[in-house]
Amino acid sequence: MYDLIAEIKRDNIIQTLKAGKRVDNRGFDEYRPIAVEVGVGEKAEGSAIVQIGKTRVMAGVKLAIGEPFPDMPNSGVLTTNAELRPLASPTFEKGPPGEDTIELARVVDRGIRESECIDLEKLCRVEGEEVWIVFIDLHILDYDGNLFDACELGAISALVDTRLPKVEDGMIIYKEKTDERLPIKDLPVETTFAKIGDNIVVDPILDEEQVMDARLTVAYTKKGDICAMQKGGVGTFTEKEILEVIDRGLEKSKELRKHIPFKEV
Amino acid sequence: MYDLIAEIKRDNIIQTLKAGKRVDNRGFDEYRPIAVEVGVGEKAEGSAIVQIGKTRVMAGVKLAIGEPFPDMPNSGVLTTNAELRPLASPTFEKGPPGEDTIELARVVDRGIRESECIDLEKLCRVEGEEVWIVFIDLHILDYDGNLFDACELGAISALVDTRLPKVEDGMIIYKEKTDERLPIKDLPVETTFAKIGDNIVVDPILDEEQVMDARLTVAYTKKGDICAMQKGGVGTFTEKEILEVIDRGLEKSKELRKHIPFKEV
Amino acid sequence: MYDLIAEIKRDNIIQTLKAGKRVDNRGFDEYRPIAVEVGVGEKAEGSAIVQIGKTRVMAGVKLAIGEPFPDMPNSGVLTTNAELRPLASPTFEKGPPGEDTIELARVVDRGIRESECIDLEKLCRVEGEEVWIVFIDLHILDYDGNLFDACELGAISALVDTRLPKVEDGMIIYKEKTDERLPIKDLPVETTFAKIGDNIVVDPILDEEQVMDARLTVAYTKKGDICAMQKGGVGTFTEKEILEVIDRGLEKSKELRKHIPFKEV
Amino acid sequence: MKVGEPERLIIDGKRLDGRAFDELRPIKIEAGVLKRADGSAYLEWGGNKVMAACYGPREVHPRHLARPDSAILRCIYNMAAFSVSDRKRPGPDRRSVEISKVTREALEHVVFTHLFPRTAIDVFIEILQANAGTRCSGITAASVALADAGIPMADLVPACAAGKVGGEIVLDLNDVEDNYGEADLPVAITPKKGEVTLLQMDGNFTREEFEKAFKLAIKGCKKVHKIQKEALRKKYGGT
Amino acid sequence: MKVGEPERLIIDGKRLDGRAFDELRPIKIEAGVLKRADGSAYLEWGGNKVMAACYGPREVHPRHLARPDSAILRCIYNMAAFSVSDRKRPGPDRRSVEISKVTREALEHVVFTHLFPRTAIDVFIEILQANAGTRCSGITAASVALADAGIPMADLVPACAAGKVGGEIVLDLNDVEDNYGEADLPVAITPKKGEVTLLQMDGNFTREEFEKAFKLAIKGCKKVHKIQKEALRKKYGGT
Amino acid sequence: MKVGEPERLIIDGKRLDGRAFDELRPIKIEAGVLKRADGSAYLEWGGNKVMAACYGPREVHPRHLARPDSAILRCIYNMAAFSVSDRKRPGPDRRSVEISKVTREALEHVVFTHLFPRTAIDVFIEILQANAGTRCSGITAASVALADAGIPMADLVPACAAGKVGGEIVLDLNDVEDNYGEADLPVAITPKKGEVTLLQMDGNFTREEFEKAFKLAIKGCKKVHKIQKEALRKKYGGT
Repeated sequence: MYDLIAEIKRDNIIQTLKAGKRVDNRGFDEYRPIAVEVGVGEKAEGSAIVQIGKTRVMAGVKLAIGEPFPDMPNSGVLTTNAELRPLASPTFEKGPPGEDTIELARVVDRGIRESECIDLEKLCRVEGEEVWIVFIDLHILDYDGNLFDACELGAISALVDTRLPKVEDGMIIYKEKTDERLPIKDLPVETTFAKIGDNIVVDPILDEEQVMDARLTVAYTKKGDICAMQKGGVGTFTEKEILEVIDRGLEKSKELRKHIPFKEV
Repeated sequence: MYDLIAEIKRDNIIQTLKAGKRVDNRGFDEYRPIAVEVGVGEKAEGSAIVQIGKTRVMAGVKLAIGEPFPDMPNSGVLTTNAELRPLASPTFEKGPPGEDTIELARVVDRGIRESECIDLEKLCRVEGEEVWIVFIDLHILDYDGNLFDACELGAISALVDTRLPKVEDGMIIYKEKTDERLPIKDLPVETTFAKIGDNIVVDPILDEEQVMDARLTVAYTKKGDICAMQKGGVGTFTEKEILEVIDRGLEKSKELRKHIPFKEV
Repeated sequence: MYDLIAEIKRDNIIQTLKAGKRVDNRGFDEYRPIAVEVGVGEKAEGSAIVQIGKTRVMAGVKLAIGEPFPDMPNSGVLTTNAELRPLASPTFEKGPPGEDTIELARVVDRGIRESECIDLEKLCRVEGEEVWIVFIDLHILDYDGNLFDACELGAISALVDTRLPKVEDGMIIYKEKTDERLPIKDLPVETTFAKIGDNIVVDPILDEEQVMDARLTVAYTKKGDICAMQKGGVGTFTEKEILEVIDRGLEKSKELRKHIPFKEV
Repeated sequence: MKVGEPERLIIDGKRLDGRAFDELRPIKIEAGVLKRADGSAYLEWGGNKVMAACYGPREVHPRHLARPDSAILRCIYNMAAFSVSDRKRPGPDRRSVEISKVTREALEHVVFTHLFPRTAIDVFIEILQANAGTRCSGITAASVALADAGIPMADLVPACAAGKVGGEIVLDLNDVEDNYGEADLPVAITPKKGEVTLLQMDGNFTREEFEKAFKLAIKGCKKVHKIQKEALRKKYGGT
Repeated sequence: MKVGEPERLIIDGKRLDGRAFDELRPIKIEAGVLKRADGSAYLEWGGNKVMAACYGPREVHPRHLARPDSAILRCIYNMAAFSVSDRKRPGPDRRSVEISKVTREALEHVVFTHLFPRTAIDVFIEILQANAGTRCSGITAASVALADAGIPMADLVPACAAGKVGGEIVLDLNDVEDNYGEADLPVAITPKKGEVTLLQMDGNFTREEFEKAFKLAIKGCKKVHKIQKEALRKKYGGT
Repeated sequence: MKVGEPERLIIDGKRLDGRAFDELRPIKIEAGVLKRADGSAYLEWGGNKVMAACYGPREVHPRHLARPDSAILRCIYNMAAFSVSDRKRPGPDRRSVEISKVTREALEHVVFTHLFPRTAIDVFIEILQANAGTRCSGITAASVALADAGIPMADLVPACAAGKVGGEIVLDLNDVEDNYGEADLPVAITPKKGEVTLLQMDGNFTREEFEKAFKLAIKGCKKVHKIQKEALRKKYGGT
């Protein structure tokens, strides 16, 4: 069923791209409108709703106190989870996370982790015994393509929105948030390009994703370094295409980063 | 397949009810014969087999020592589980508990919990550290309708049958039961009515359950207060019907409670 | 599909057996060539690859430090797991272990446990608090029949190959192995016979297993005592056959034991 | 007494959040907020934030679940991990399985399932923020999402709870009242005929208290119904 | 030495529960005790309490499991949470999966599965109270339940264990003997032909001890067989 | 600084294991090592030991996964419990699910799936010993196993990682370099056309470092390709 739709759409999308246009009239390097709203969840320590076009993701940060990993005794723990909820798409199913969900969560996680976005050592409370656990949960509400970028943006926005709760006798009083923020060191941003036929476009909508040959996601630090990459799809990229995508993505990452509601101290 | 049987039965059951009778010749407010036997399991701290007509349930209480919930540091823990074993019905399947099983266990649990049947604070051993955990397990052996009432009766009977095991150095010696009983404060009883067409009858047999529009279970305390309710089924009740069921159920609850083998101290 | 193949093979195998031969020209009491290689895994504390004919199993021993069971406070813990990996056979499927896998692991475990192969009390570090946990993992790589004998031989070989890792402050330094060995007290060996029609043969290949009526596995200690048995399959054995199998198996067990690379101290 | 329990829940005849006994928390419903879903609704109700979506009628997988004479209605109620103070582990738990079941039973009565044999109508409820009354919020929102999807229905289904708090019968319990109050009674109705499609209760009511609370809950449902209709009017016009 | 281990298991040539070496614990079997099942049996054997039920021949779900030339026999052995001292977590564990398998293999030989192609015969065994020997109890009860369901069989299948306790070969180990004894050997047979359909062993036997225990177990099976027949006679009459 | 972290990873312009920056660890590949699999390969690459097997084209279960116009390729990457220092719990985890996915995507491009509609080609990769670079080892071995199974392919797929360690761009990171280095970049290519079928990265690269590492990884892939061809030549002859 899906394949049939895809065939017709594929023709249309490719023809349009050959003519130098996209089916929704955007430029090849143009993102859809982006909206980021933070502070949308009172039970979460930090939260954000991100919309890229019609794609909508809610990100929530919850904090807990727990034990560090044995090989990182003075480091807080970060864990990222995504839920492709069945309300977001007719193709998402209930049940345990599938490979797409797991890949999404892991790539978002790598962007955050490898950029050293959070200074995890500052989240140590008692070395080897007690550290902050940071849970980032990504709740996909409406799926119109490019979940990677929306989720990364949501995760970072929720992190910068986070305020630590009060702690008494080692127990968290969730109802009382302090003014203390997470120790944010960097603001990684991911940009995703889709290769469709011979063309490569940023921020694919769902229709484009359904016909794309391959996908390349690159995460950038504030400085412009590369901190994570993930190719997806059965198609291939040439060496040249990969280097091009990196350069085009860097420009777009600067645009995206402006949407993160972060004020330097 | 089931639906076909249901249609024929439905006609017969409804016609019989219109004539003011039930297919098994009971009155609308008449329970099937009830038998409660306690002390049937030597490995359980308390146990009971309850039969309501051909419906048969074995309830067992096991005790363990564990930690209290953080927000209830001086309170024992109660947990109720039901198993609709596949030997009890051709429609019960192996595998993890389904929604019917979960609803059953949770409604029985609410009857016990909300009536404050057990004085959980008396089950605290060391505040914040060590409390009694009370496991109630309901094992459905033969399913001929009205599991809610049979399970609640079984659970309460097993609870009043329970004797605490000996404890040495914080470890339970299960083989040696003491004379100490659970701190029983109330004896909640559930009564269930089925609405079939325009008639509402107590203690539905399986055939009646298969054709009923809706079900209403009400749990009563000894004093006659209401401590839990659960409507089931796709059909509806009117306001008036609900109030009627509550009054009819109260009378039946007194009958049922007599089957609990509990002697006031 | 399988049944069809089985029927043709069954005829051939039974006719051959009636003529006093086996389809691969072995004697009724003759094992296929056996090869045992130990020390094949640098990350495991002990390891072995066992081949019996084309059947190939890798066994690995991992050690951890954990708590003893409450009723055995001064005893180490042994746990045996088998994985029938889907690369080993077109009929093995991904997913949680099925009943064949579980039976295999449990029978191998019983051979080890009941022969008191390992002196578990010597694996106690702090009574009631800290003991060595011995994980034996059996990874089936190529399945051409008789997994029981191959796995038992692999498990024992990996156990005798095991060297304890260094421990500092209660934490294991896996990279540094000490010269200390597991306290090996016995070398149990399992021998498996298949009954096909009226004949009983040792070390069945897969083709024989597919047509066999029943299977009998016997585990022997060094002294020649019997420490575990398991009959499998829908067919039956007579009393006489069972006693015969035990005697024939004892002889074979002596052969198999020679493959265990163990030097008495 | 539980950790964090306030000393009194009713002070000078008023509730801690200042509401009168029969006063609802503020409710906001918006219909048609999601692109992919066939119908959707976003609801804020006091501190609850709920997204509901409807897909269908559509093919049933696996097929043996399909009914030859009607659509099957399926509901999944789910709480986001960050919707509660103690992070909820993703995936269904016993509570959400039960709520999914009673939600389906609360809604199915009004849906004309017989018009769509062999299909499924799926309702998904996501609790993005929880503050007592999530099942009533979910049913209320789901009902609007079903209407937004154009599913023929005999009526909307509004839901609302009443309860007992500090000895008083009050409408629409909030977080603190639910945790430390004496009883909670969620109800859903079909406003046209006044039939009850959801009824659960836990706590302690005398017979009289129950009747009072029950009638209060139904009154609450009727107020909620107006807000549902308003949301649909806002999107689709009409009276 | 394990926690709770008694000093001796045999005192003055007698077992701790006073039984002779070749003496069974008391056994009671009742056939046809459940309404819904096609066949059933309740068994008490020493401290074991077991309910067994049989359903079938009936349709197979999922269908690809069906065999074109015979019925499939399926067995599930399950322990109730309260059947043992340390509460057993509900659901199958590795032990119960293995016992389900050997139980099926112990029973299938006698069932005329070829009379019912494309169907399933399901056997369910519930251990309500456990006191050593539950698998033999289960097979014994299941065999009666199959007969009660009218499933054609070549024979009944009685089961019984023998073992080594305090150096002695004894019949039908109880809890304490099983925990602290030296060996356990459960056996099931088809009494008419004397074939062995179940054989498992763990512990330590010399060749001679094994033979002695094995023959004792078979003797036990034959005694159990009488009690099985008696139970069926009691329900169905005949000799 | 993590527990166990060495002070320096590059000493006097050399890596801790003595390799030059652009030097691969020793690689050994043997094709056709398993009896049951349709194709197989055993690979040792530094401290990695990997067994890969291929089954198919074969029937698809469950059938609804089959494609009318092509075979489906399925990959499972699995680590043996004893392949790593801290025993890995058996069964798939999030990491292995992701690697299975990117492995499939790395291989599928070269397989002529359209020749075998409605079938499945299954690739299984077992990591028997892990020492950084298991995904590249797995893809490399799987590609040989596919060829050994006679699956028509446009090309072999070699894989190799480059990374940044102690500030230097180096080829084929080992365990210690992977744990304590600054970046890792696994790449797989189709040598004939030079297309990239796998690309992942984590760590920190400047734009220039990335380009250098990327090109180094591709060079590594080409060296690996020679060893793959050699392994197949050894089994099948030819040039």
